[in-house]
Amino acid sequence: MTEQPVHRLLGMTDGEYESVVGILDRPPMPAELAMYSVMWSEHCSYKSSRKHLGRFPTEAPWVVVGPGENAGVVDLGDGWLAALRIESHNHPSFVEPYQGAATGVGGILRDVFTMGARPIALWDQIRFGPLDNPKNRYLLNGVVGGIAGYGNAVGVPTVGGEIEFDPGYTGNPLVNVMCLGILKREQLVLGTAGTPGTMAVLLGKATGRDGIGGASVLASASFDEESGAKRPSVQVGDPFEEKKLIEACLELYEKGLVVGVQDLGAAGLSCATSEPAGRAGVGMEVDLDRVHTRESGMTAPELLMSESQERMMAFVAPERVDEVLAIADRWEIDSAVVGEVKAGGTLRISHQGDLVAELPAATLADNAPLYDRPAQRPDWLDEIQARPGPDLSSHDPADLLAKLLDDPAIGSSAWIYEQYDHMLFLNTVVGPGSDGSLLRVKGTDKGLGVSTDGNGRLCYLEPRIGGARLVYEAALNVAVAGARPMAVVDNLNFGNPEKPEVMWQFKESVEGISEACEALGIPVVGGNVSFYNETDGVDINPTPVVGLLGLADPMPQDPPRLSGAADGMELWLVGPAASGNLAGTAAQRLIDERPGGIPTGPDPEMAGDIIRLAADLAHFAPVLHDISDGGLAVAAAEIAIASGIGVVLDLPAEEIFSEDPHRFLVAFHHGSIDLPAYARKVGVCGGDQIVINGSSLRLDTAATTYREALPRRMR
Amino acid sequence: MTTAVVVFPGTNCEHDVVTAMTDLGGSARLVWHRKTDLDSYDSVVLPGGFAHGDALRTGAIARFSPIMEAVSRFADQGKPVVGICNGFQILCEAGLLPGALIANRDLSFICRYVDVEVTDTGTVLTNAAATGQRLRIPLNSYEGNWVDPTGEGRVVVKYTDDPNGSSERAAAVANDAGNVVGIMPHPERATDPLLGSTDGRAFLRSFLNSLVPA
Amino acid sequence: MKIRVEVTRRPEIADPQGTTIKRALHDLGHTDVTEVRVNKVFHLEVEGGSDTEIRDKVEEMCRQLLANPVLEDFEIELVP
Amino acid sequence: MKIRVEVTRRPEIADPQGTTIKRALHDLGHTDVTEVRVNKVFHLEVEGGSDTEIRDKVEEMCRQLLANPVLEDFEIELVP
Ligand SMILES: Nc1ncnc2c1ncn2[C@@H]1O[C@H](COP(=O)(O)OP(=O)(O)O)[C@@H](O)[C@H]1O
Ligand SMILES: [Mg+2]
Repeated sequence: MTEQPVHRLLGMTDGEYESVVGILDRPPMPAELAMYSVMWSEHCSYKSSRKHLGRFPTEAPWVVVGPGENAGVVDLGDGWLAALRIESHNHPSFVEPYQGAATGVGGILRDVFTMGARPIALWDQIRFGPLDNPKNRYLLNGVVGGIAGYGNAVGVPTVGGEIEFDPGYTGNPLVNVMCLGILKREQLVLGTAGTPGTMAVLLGKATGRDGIGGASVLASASFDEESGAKRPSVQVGDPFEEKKLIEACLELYEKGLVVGVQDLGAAGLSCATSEPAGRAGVGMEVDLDRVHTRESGMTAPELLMSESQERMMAFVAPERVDEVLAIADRWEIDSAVVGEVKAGGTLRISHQGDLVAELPAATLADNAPLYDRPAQRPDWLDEIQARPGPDLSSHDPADLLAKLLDDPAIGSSAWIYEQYDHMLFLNTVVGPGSDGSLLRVKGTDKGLGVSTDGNGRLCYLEPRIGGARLVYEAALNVAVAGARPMAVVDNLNFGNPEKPEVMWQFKESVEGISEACEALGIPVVGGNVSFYNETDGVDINPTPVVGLLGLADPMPQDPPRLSGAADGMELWLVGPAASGNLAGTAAQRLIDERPGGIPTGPDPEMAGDIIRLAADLAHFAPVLHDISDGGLAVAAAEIAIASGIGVVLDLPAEEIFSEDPHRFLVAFHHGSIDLPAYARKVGVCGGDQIVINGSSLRLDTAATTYREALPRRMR
Repeated sequence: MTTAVVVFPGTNCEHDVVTAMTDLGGSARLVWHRKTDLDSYDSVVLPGGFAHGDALRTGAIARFSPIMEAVSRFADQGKPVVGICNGFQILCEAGLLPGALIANRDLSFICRYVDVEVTDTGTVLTNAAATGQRLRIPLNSYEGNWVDPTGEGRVVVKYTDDPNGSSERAAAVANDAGNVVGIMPHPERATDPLLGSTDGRAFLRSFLNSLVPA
Repeated sequence: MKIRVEVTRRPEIADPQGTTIKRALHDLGHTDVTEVRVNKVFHLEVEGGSDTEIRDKVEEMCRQLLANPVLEDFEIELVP
Repeated sequence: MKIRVEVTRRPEIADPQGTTIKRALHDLGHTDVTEVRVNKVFHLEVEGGSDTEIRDKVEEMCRQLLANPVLEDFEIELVP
């Protein structure tokens, strides 16, 4: 191997290194180089994406904190706020699925309780290669185990999520997690270091050599055959420590003991010192000898880069420090005063009597490189979009339905969510297994509707339409639970941004999400970007994931449930007539070897009306269900299975498996609900069969197929 | 008539228990595990969660918390002591209930509603239920598989199917006097119609009944 | 002084972990595995005292905490 | 043939369980315990084959299932 300059080993380009020399007006000392390398990594600096993220609409009267802080915060009224954030842990989960997913949960929780909020729920968005490959089964098992192991033990329920399978995820599974917290307005805390004299108190787990270089190496570079060599970076989650940390921090906020708080995630102490100082326009003196460590002999760069989990930095007025330490002690967590805020903007870090870093704090964040990477529409896209859709004429609809119910992405996800505590806190009014989640806010009449949606295949075929449709789907999912869309967070999982085609997919997806948010009048309040999701040069499908929060005020007291259908109820379809276009649908994935065509685009105006209508209907309709994967046939079958009653459908052929956007089903007794003129009756509930235009499937067979689709593949 | 709901580091169902008991007209307060007396309380609940992160064995470390001596005295005096889920595990480790809880038969965490049947109404947790009464309440555990090498444990609530391998399909177990009961599923999660079931009320009502001085 | 403590589950008590692992090994083709039991081993580092004193101390730790007498036996070994 | 496999977490990887147990032992007054690590031990019973064959088989089982190569090392011992 040839000698490499250190900055390159740390993932820094020569140009970036030169910028550091320019800022410091001298070559950096090792600890300084370590700090710049992690803070300027793709994962921490968003250097390839920042330019495009500016496109998102981020303003609305109810936004309290927009993108840029640890989590977005919106106003729910009556003094209540909600904090929301989504995060990816894709590469760590491939290296070690259990710990990778577990530490992903730990990280997203810290982003939310850093804001002063109590985390009340989690959602997971997970994507794997097909389950006939044992490696993918191992990964799914490990990831679900890790989310369960951490989430259950830390005491925050995982109330929903989504799962998708595609060969492209075999070498690069996607593991995203979203967390929602609530807080009273006066408890809001920001990631600021405060004024000179403020003390920096490090709380939580002892620092070890965990994940050294994780940010720059693991999250920001692609996998190749050598990825085995990156393994020493694996971190182990400790939900017990995090639980104590949550309770201790919440007590600090309640007692008004902190000026600001910053969690230690990727880039550890480098970030937790420089970012809060930068935000407050101050400097800081930090003594690394005071940091409590798990291992002996750690060097300054190691201490600054360590990604040891379950740590928080609290900024505390000097006269309150003793109280803070006493609370930490009572919750049985370790704490140490490691620094003091100084005027002037310089971050000075010492270790064993030596000054190891002396740099302008704000430059670690503010002077990070910004790339305007070339973007170009892939030349293979024309050919793919020109492909004809699947031909369903030779398929019996009931047969096709049976096959769709056996698709592990469509069949019940109970195998997953029954491993998660999804009921803790007594807020879960509508839990996993339906559309959006509905959580009550105790002590108020309010409910929070939440949905997360992604669809790599749609975005592969047409990223702008795909991106927009995710927003409409999520919005409708919360609407059928009675909530009105309020804010969005996004997680942008893409391939290698150094490829113009990937950059184009990225840009287009951002555009689609932005257009849909604008049409619905909802802001993006936070997000995350994960690039370099590729294996051996092959990129994953572009996979943006949208998490949407809606407010139901008041919350329906008897919200619609999939299980609410009864004998004799009519089933109506609300939404535009199906176009007959099956591009990107589950039916296409079943029949054609490869996806093709251009998916149906949304009708923004009509979508808005339909979403409002659904949220209104949720106050009295017994069953509402949006139409997504598998189309009307699957949606109706899910109602039939959950309610234990058959259904007879009679509808135009192109309606059966269409996944055209913003359409939903409603079931009710004849005459009990008035619907707009564009709604159409499509069936009647009753019997013990699912009948589609005369072809039928037994309800009990359908139910077994649906329940077993995932577990039978995992045995 | 106030119930002490004990909080160990890692406990997470304490607020849910207080909410459910308060909704049913009871009065409950949180008590930190380092407290040493329970003099101002009439009954104790050890709620669910992961005390000490379930390190070593569930409940193994919690049983040494200072509060546990007071809980033992309480139990000896015949006052009501109930452990839910992790609380059940702690009571077994402390020797206040027979047997021990090990990993579920299929080695997976189970969070779902289960059907149970009350088989013995002579305890502080079942006196308001009828023998043979069937109830639907949420289970939420990894170590819910009760083993009883002596074969003498008093099973007071049974699963109607066998979700986790528990001996005698035990969902709840009592001491001989019936004042100490451990239950694996969570009655406090089934007390509000908005959340799907109110069957847990039968257990919590029993508990509140048992507080009324004879 | 280094001490090794192995805690074994009594044979008459179910061992779901052992059972599951045996099944998984069979699924992987290792059908010649006829029995799997899983135990815990603690490696302790204890300061001060003679061998007998240390052994006594560790025995106390086992009886108090490290093993559950309802389910488990233990074995202590001083590592030279 | 009886085989004993001890699976150890690599020393540089955090062992939260060991830390919690150590804290509990200290609380119980055993403050002379300076280190606790927790490992898993598998006792297998495997039929047929020579010692070398069996050792090879078990090594494969370890790599496939019993140990997680990212976090753990393993040690195989044939028990006479
Ligand atoms: N990975 C998962 N974890 C938890 N719940 C899941 C997961 N995947 C799916 N679910 C739940 O299953 C239900 C159906 O999911 P999905 O088909 O993605 O819904 P939709 O099409 O309405 O967005 C939802 O309630 C969802 O929360
Ligand atoms: Mg839906």
